[in-house]
Amino acid sequence: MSFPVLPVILLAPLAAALVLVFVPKDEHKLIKSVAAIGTFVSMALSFYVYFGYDQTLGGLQYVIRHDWIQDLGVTFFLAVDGISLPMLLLTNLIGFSAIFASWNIGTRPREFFILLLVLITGVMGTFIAHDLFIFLLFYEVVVIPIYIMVVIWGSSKRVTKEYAAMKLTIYLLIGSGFLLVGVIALFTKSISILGAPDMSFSALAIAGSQLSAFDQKWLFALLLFGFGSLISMWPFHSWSPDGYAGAPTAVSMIHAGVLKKIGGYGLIKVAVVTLPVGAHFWAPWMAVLGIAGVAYAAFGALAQKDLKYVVGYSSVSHMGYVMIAVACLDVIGLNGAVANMFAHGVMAALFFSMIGFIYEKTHTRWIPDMGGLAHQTPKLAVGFMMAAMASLGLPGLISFMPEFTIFVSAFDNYGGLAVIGIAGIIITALYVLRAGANTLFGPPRTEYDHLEDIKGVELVPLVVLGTVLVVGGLLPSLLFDMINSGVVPLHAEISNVLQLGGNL
Amino acid sequence: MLVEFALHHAWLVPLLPALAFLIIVFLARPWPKLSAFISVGGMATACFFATLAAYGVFTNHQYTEHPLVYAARWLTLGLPGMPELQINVGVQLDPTSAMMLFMVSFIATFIQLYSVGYMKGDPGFSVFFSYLSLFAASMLLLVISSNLLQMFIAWELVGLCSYLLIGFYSHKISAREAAKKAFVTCRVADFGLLLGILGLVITFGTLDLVELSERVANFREYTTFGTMTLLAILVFIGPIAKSGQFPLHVWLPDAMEGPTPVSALIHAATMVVAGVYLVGRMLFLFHEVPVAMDLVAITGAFTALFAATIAITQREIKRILAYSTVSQLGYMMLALGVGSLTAGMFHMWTHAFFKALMFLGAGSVLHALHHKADVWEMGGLVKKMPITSWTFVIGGLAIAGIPPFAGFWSKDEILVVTLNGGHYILYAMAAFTAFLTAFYMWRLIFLAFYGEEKPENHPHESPWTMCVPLIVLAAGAMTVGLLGTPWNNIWAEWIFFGEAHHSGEIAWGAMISSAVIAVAGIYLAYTLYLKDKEKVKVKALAERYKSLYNLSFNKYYIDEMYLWFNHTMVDGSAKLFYLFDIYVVDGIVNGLGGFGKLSGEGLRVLQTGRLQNYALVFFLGVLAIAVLMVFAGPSTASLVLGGVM
Amino acid sequence: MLTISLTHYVVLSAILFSIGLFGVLSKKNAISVLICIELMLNAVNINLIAFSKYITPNEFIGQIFAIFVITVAAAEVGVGLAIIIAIYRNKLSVNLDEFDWLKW
Amino acid sequence: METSIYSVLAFYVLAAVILGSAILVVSMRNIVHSVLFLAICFIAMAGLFLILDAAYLAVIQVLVYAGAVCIMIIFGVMLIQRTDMKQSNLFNRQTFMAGGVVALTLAVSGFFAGTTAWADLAANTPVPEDSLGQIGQLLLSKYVIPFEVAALLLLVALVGAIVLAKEVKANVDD
Repeated sequence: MSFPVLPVILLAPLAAALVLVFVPKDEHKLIKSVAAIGTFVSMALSFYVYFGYDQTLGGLQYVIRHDWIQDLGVTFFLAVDGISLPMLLLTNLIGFSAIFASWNIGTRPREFFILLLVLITGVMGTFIAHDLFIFLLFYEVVVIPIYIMVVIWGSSKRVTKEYAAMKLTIYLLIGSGFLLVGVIALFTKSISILGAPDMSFSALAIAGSQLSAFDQKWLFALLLFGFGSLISMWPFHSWSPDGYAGAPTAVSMIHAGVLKKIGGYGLIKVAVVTLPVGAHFWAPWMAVLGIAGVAYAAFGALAQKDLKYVVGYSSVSHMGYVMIAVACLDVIGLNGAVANMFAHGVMAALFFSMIGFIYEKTHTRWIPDMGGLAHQTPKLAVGFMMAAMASLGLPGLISFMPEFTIFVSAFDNYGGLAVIGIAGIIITALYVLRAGANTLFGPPRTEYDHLEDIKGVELVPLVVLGTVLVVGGLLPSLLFDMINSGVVPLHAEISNVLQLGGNL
Repeated sequence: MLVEFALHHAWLVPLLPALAFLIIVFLARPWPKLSAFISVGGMATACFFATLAAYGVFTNHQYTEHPLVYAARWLTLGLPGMPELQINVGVQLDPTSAMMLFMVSFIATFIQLYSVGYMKGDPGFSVFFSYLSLFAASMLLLVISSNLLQMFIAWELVGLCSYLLIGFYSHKISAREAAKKAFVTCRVADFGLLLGILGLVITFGTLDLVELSERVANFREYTTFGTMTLLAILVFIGPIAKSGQFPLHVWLPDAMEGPTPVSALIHAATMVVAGVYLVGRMLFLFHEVPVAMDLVAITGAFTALFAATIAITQREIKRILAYSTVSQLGYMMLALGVGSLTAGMFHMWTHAFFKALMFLGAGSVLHALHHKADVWEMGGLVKKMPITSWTFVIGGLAIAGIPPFAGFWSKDEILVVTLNGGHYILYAMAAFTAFLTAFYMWRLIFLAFYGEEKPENHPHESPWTMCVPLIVLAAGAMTVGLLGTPWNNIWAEWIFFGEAHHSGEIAWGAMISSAVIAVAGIYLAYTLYLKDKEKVKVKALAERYKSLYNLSFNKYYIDEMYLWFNHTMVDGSAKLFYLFDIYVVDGIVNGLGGFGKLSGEGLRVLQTGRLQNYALVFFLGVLAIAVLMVFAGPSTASLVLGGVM
Repeated sequence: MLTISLTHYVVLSAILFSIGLFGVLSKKNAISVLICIELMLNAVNINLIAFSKYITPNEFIGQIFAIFVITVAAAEVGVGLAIIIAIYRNKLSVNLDEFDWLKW
Repeated sequence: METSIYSVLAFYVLAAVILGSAILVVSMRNIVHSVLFLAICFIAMAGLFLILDAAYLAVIQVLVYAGAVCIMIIFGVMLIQRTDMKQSNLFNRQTFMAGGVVALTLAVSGFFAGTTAWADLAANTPVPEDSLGQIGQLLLSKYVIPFEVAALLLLVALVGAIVLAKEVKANVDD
């Protein structure tokens, strides 16, 4: 039996959280170090898995599978493939950075880091679970710490943090409620097809693709609503800007960086694969919603004066691209979708961590109150501008190639409609540059002369995420080869079903 | 031996400045002199390799027919055997790119050298050099690209660097806004270019330039004519902004907010010529679509004239030069539009030298006058700054088109091909533009360098690091045109599209008339601005045609129109969307929440909190279940009770 | 009819149970409610013992059940009274009408 | 099964006493009187148990209910009832509703009691003489675990009652 690397990755942050329970609550340094070590172990191991994964072989690797609830066909099934592996890596990159982005937390740090670690574990779990039950279980684990963290450590701006937390949580729970209905219906229908209950993704995919077209359509609609509200699909997006604005930095990072991606990931790995006919039926609608989201949220971001709202709306806009890409249902589009989730995760996390530092230092996020920060805090400005440039899809940074592939596929499949979505890049450039220019450039303000630039461990998010940003941009095949190895077989399955069931 | 090495390692040329960038950013930043040394050294080495590579290409005639291409896989999507999308990055060397490679690296080297003196003492000295290196690296990458997407990437990186450099004095609001304007304007156009690229990759399945040109040539087999036109026009939108063509030229004059060497770099060697180069590279596509060719030509000619009419009334020295760049770029586009890669590239080549020279000269002037930019407040500088002034005059002669300076030959070539192509209206526009060019450029020279000295100015000659580039570039401005004289046109043998079409026949008429036009322009400027000491006639003219003067002086109010559009339409709709979001979308969400809350409040009345009340209800429930169990039978009951029993 | 059958006991128990229930639902005094619960438990005991005699006379199931019921009832009275006393100490009242704590 | 007239008579008398005192328990306005009638009710019930051949339980009934429980309740009343005893045991506002529910309960259970064929269930064998011995045997063999659990329950209830009812001291530490 080989080294159970996935469980270790999953449990390392949890173990750190457990250790933290016994750490005295005043030992701030120790608390943070323990949290950092826990996430570092996960990150290092997920790098090991990422580069140890055999792409030519493909499929599920590093499999751990144990029976759990036999009556429901639930197995404790952890594995990675070309789609979940980038997401796992992303989670750990952001998790590790998030620890350092919240290094200066002063109130109740022990509770904060315990919750943060639980959150990271939950998110990781969703990405490496290949059993639908486990997937949903981990997903629900995620929601609760977020609520607590927003309420206790959040900040009230346009809306109170309580409102933000409530909106976030209830929205996600309603979404997952619909999702749950869909999943249960799918599961009960699958039993008669498979002959035995089985909750694993692969089994459900076999069963689901044999369902009648009608069943597939309404089931997919339920799943689409569930995952869609998670990925902030227009018009179910309004939790996202408010939630991010209210949340503490680390939560914003993880939420925008990875949690949101559970929606896209689930959409691809669960909904599309299991219900290809349904996906095919709803694809045009998804595309329309995605395009609407891109344009609408980009304009929304343009009107914002609070930095976090800008990024909040921008993430809605970027997730619109993912929706379009999924709706294309071809190899290029699916590749682009997954890659864009990865790219946006890195970028959004960097953005939020830099905004977090700005807020920590200036005590404001209101753009008109700032200006010229590049002179007082140059490193912060570098991080901010890197994130901003990645956000507007600058080539050479990680988000360009994903967007390009999405555009290729969208333009191919939806033609003129896609043009509206692609035009989003102009508006994106406008709001991102405007926010950057008004925050960082212009005449320096004397009231910020005393500010210290980020230094020491505060640089970790910038270094880690910035490196990924640049390396992924210069060598996109590092990311795309991996994703491609997962997407190709997946797409083959879908197109098989669609060809067989073309007349359904 | 070394030439072979340079040919097959041409990627070193962009890589060296890129390395310089990295070294400066991560290591050398605290030591300005070291940074400058690394930057200039990297650039000079790159220039050395570029020269070798260019020599290799020009001495070997096989590369004019079949470009030297080597590429590596960058990205593959789909099954390994039959990818759905494959992007290669690589090097394509043919005379066009070799010429560009040499030109860009050569001019960039001297501009960097110049910057050592110009930027002395600036707190951002090292950072400035790192940006310059990155800028040059991006441009060189663009030049050697063998793939359209690679070119687009470099294209955008060039845009990024221009953003960083224009906004270099970021504490100035004007610089900040100019940088933003440059980026966003180019972004708007890149949207078109991106759509064009997407269309090309979808239609033809490849973005490799060589393959693409082969497939485009046989396009009728698998695509329609309309698609082709659309693609060509979309691709052309990108260069419209990058090369400052009407109506997206607005960013270019503002780009002078950056330090002067940056302006020189942008205007002469890197940023703006990228658009022309792209059109040149994609000429195989445009060539198939006459409509697109006409569009390019008309845009070019119109821009040339349009910018020249603005330039005649401007007062700031760099702004005049900027509009002259816009105008000259129009010439290049015109040349490409009438189908002559030779003429377009030739003008780009000569223009790079004299425009870099003039911008650096302007920088020298500004350096001496402590950034006083209005030409009306200068005068008589020739006595205190002889090197700057005389080199500037050479630049002025070159751009005006006085033989045998460089500008004459290239401009003449353009006029000839336009005339030969039968585009008489365009020829007239171009010729008139040539007249205006000579006029406004010499207006600048007469006002700034001749006439009376202004007592409040205390100019002085610039240090040698600034003068050497001026002299070298002035030498270039005098001589580089000789490559393409009608008598011995080496240029046309190297760089052409389709057939080498130099007839050998010398168009004396066009040549003489363009020289006469240039002289006339200079003479007019002389009478109005030098001979007439009090400038009475000029003031009278401006007074008499006040509305025209204002129109020209205010750049036809195009900036104001964009500003209005941006603030009213874009920001307005953004506000609208946002209000819709918080009141309608969120309104529905909050409304649902409110509904839940209200119904909760309603139902709350039922919740008395009294134990006995609950017990009563509970017991009713027990009774109901008991009755159900007995009368309905256990199986039905269990169904009704939801499987509880 | 002059025999006493199981039915008699069941009816008796039902009536007793109802009386206890009525008391539980309608008395103000918390102790009184406790008393009435005892009545209900006793009604159950009657049933159990009657079943024991008439249905399973040899196994004593009903009786053993009744023993457990009595045990539980004793415990319940003890804890119940303690709770009431604790409440009284806080509120100086045992009037259930004054308590609406079961809502927040 | 032989039935003497006395046992019949005894049943009716005891039943009347049980029900009558139960009604009085509920309806008395003085809580002490209620407890008094509760004790009477319990004792009558012990008699009923004797008729049902459950001598041991009858004893237990007297000991635990009539003795311990009633006394305990009296103690409880004494501990807390310091105002007017005459108004100590009143009806609340939902009396009529409660009456309705109780009537319904009575009707339903009466219906079931009447319609169930009890006779079919009857074993028609006499109860063994040595009921106490057999119960003892059963409790310590077959039902030993519930027995022990019950013991534990009593212990827990004991501790719980003490903890709950213990006088809260004004914080000594402060």
